[in-house]
Order: sequence, then structure tokens, then C-alpha cells
Amino acid sequence: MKNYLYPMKCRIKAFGITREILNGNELVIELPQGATVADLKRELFGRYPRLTRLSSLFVAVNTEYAPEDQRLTEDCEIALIPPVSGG
Amino acid sequence: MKNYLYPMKCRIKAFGITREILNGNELVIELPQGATVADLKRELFGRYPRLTRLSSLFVAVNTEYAPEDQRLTEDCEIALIPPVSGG
Amino acid sequence: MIKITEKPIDIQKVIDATSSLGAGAINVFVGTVRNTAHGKNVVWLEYEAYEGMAVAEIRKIMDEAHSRWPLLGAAVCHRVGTLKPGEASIAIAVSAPHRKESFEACEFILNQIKTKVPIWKKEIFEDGEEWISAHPTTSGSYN
Amino acid sequence: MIKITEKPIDIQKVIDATSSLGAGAINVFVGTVRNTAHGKNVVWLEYEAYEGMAVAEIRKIMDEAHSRWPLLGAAVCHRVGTLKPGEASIAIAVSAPHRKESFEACEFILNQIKTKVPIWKKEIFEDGEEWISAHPTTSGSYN
Repeated sequence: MKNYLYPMKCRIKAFGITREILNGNELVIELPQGATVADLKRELFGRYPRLTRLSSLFVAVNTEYAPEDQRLTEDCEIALIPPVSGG
Repeated sequence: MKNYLYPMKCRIKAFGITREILNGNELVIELPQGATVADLKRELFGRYPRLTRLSSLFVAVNTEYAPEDQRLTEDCEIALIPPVSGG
Repeated sequence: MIKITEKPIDIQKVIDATSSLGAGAINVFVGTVRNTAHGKNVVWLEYEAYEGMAVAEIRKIMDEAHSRWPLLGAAVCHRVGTLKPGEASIAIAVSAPHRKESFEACEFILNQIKTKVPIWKKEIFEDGEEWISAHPTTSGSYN
Repeated sequence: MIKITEKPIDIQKVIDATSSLGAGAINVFVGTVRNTAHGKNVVWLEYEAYEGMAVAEIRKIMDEAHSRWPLLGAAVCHRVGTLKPGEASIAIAVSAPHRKESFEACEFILNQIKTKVPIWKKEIFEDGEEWISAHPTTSGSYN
């Protein structure tokens, strides 16, 4: 990863089992400028290894499913989407 | 058809378009003893030729669809079943 | 529940008749009167039933559905008499443990009713009327 | 109508939201809480939604359904919070000119909701609890 001058502060919403794993429905995390969804997931997997045991973990950015290479910014609405089970 | 001593009097219920063709919801008709569903239909087709133009015409005996060779008796509940269109 | 009635159908009651604590899925079909048919405006419909036989035939169809799918409940209410566009002519509800069988069984019951149950529909247009499906030239039922 | 609510679902209102004088068919799916899962008694369920995104995803699913079938109306109401066995968690209604498309579109919307919409269900048993489908070992949703 490239070196950036200062990190971003991203607010991460967490739902369902990820809310329980993170022990809260919102987490503020510092990420390097230009960090992607994949970078966020790597950081979270390191901090919360239980996340790696989920069947899937998607990230939503501004209420849309985001691809792994999507870049994040501080003003994004970011959310963790563990396997859904509505209906 | 065999020769029988006296005819049966059968009451025929008519529904939907057959009620209109027969101009009434019940018809009493004389049939030879031992007459079948096919005999009844032949008799009715002769009297009410419009019946022959229907897509189908079934006869119910005692609230069950009856095969053409089923014999009728005076105490049967007989009904004409033109093409159904419920739902 | 099998019901032939002249009164408006209470759909919630039809659903409630199938309720079961083991059910995860209820599929419901509601047939409603369209305001057009064959390109003409429908003013009203008349439904007529051979009631005793209709109930017996619906019972057979339900028994067949129960034998094909692991259903927990099934209910059919068919209205007869005069119906205006927008009104419900039939409501079918089927409850089952899982969704797939609820859809399949409900559609099965509906299709069987349309082919076997002695109920007849007459459409009244502004300029005439017609018993649906009676003749080879008519285009059949519309829901 | 797309609604996420903590209150009991009024199924008739969901149906009414799809009514159309051109409709001959309304298919309705009601998902209900089963009293058992994985052979254990379910005491209650907790449903949780990412509401803004859930509404947006349901909207996309409805748009897709409208593009695939000639629908006249569609409505989805999903309940969140605490639900007891027998209560309705979701109601979907789809109106269309003809029955076949109403069944197909309703089942499509349901299946898409189950795979895409950010709503989560936790089962609370007498001796524990479990987020459904969260882990590869769990057996998934049950309606």
C-alpha cells in the first residue's frame, strides 16, 4: 500500500452478527487515504478474527453493495453486511 | 337400445349457459329404464341443438362427474356441467 | 375452510384459516374482476355455482394438494352473484413449512379449480354478455 | 409500497396497495415465524434491518420484477424487532392481469429479498441463539 500523509476516519455501521462481533453498531476506524473496501476488510479481519468465519461479508458504501476495489472516503456511509436472512 | 316397460322421470339441474339454453334451472325428462349419461346427452342434444355448440358438456350424477356409460336412475341428482370458468 | 358465498370475501379470514405455528410460509391468491376483457369494458360479472358439487370438487383438489405437498393448511373462498370490477372473486390460501411448496400448492389448487369446479362466470359488457369459455371461439378466463 | 416496520403487518393494506382495475390476479406471500428450527423450539425471533439500504434494494428488486413481467402493482412490508411464533415477518403482494405472472413475480421478489436485502434474523431458542445463515454450518432460512 502506498504511503499517505494522513489517515481517513471512517465510520462503519455494523448489523446483525457483525454488530455483536464489533460489540457496537458503529465503529470509527482510521484507514490510509485511498483505502479500498478490500483494505477495510483486511483491517477488520485482523482486529476481529471472528469476521473471517462468516459465510460472507460484504461492504455497502452509500447504501449500495460495493466491489472490493472501490475506494472509500471519509464522507461515505459505510456498512458491514453479513449474510442476510430476511423474509 | 332395449325395450323397457315404462320410462324413468329424471330431474336435470342446469347451470350457467345450459340454464339459459334450457330456459330454466331444472328440467324433468323421461328416459327409458337403464338409460346412460350418453343417452341423456343424445336426447338433450336433439331437443336443444345449441348444447352441441358448447366446448364441452359433462353430466354430474350425485355431485360427481359421470362417465358416458354410467346408468341413471330416478333418484339420482343429475346436473349439466357446461365448461367451467370459476376462479 | 371451503366456502361459497355471496358476500365480499374477507381475505384475512381465509389466511387465518390456514395458520399454524409450524408454518413458515403462506401463499395467497386473490382473483379480482378486471374492468376489461377481449378489448371491451366489463360492467359487471355474474358468478354461479353448483354449490354442493363445487364444495366436493374443491375438497378433492385440496386432498390431492395435501398428498403432493407437506401442507399445514389450505382454504378456498369463492364468491358468487354479481361482482363489479376490482372485487375479489376467489381467495386461496395455503400454509406450509417452506415457501416453495406454498407457491406450488396454491397455483396447483387454483389451476385445478379453473378446470374442474362447477362454477361459471358471465361477463356483462356495455353491449352484450357472454358465458366465459362456453364456446370454442371465446378466449377463456382472464386471471 | 415498501415498508419496514416494528408494528404487526396489516396484510390487507399490503394487498390494497397493489389494487388495480386492470388486475385479474394478486399473489400474496406471507412469511411467518415457525415455532421450531433445526429441531429446537423457537422462543422468539429478532429481525434487524439496515433500513435505508433495505428500502433501496427492495426498490431495485421491484423495478427488476416490473421489467420482467407486466405487473400492475407490487408491495412489500417487512417487520423488524421481536416476533413470536405465528407472527408475520414479511408480506409481499403483486398484482397482474393474469395469474401466472403474479405467482412468478411474487416468488421472484421473495427469493431476491432473501439473497440481497440487508435484513437479519436471529433465532432465540430455549438454550441459546443464532444469527441465521451467518456461518457455513448453519442451515439457513426456513420459509
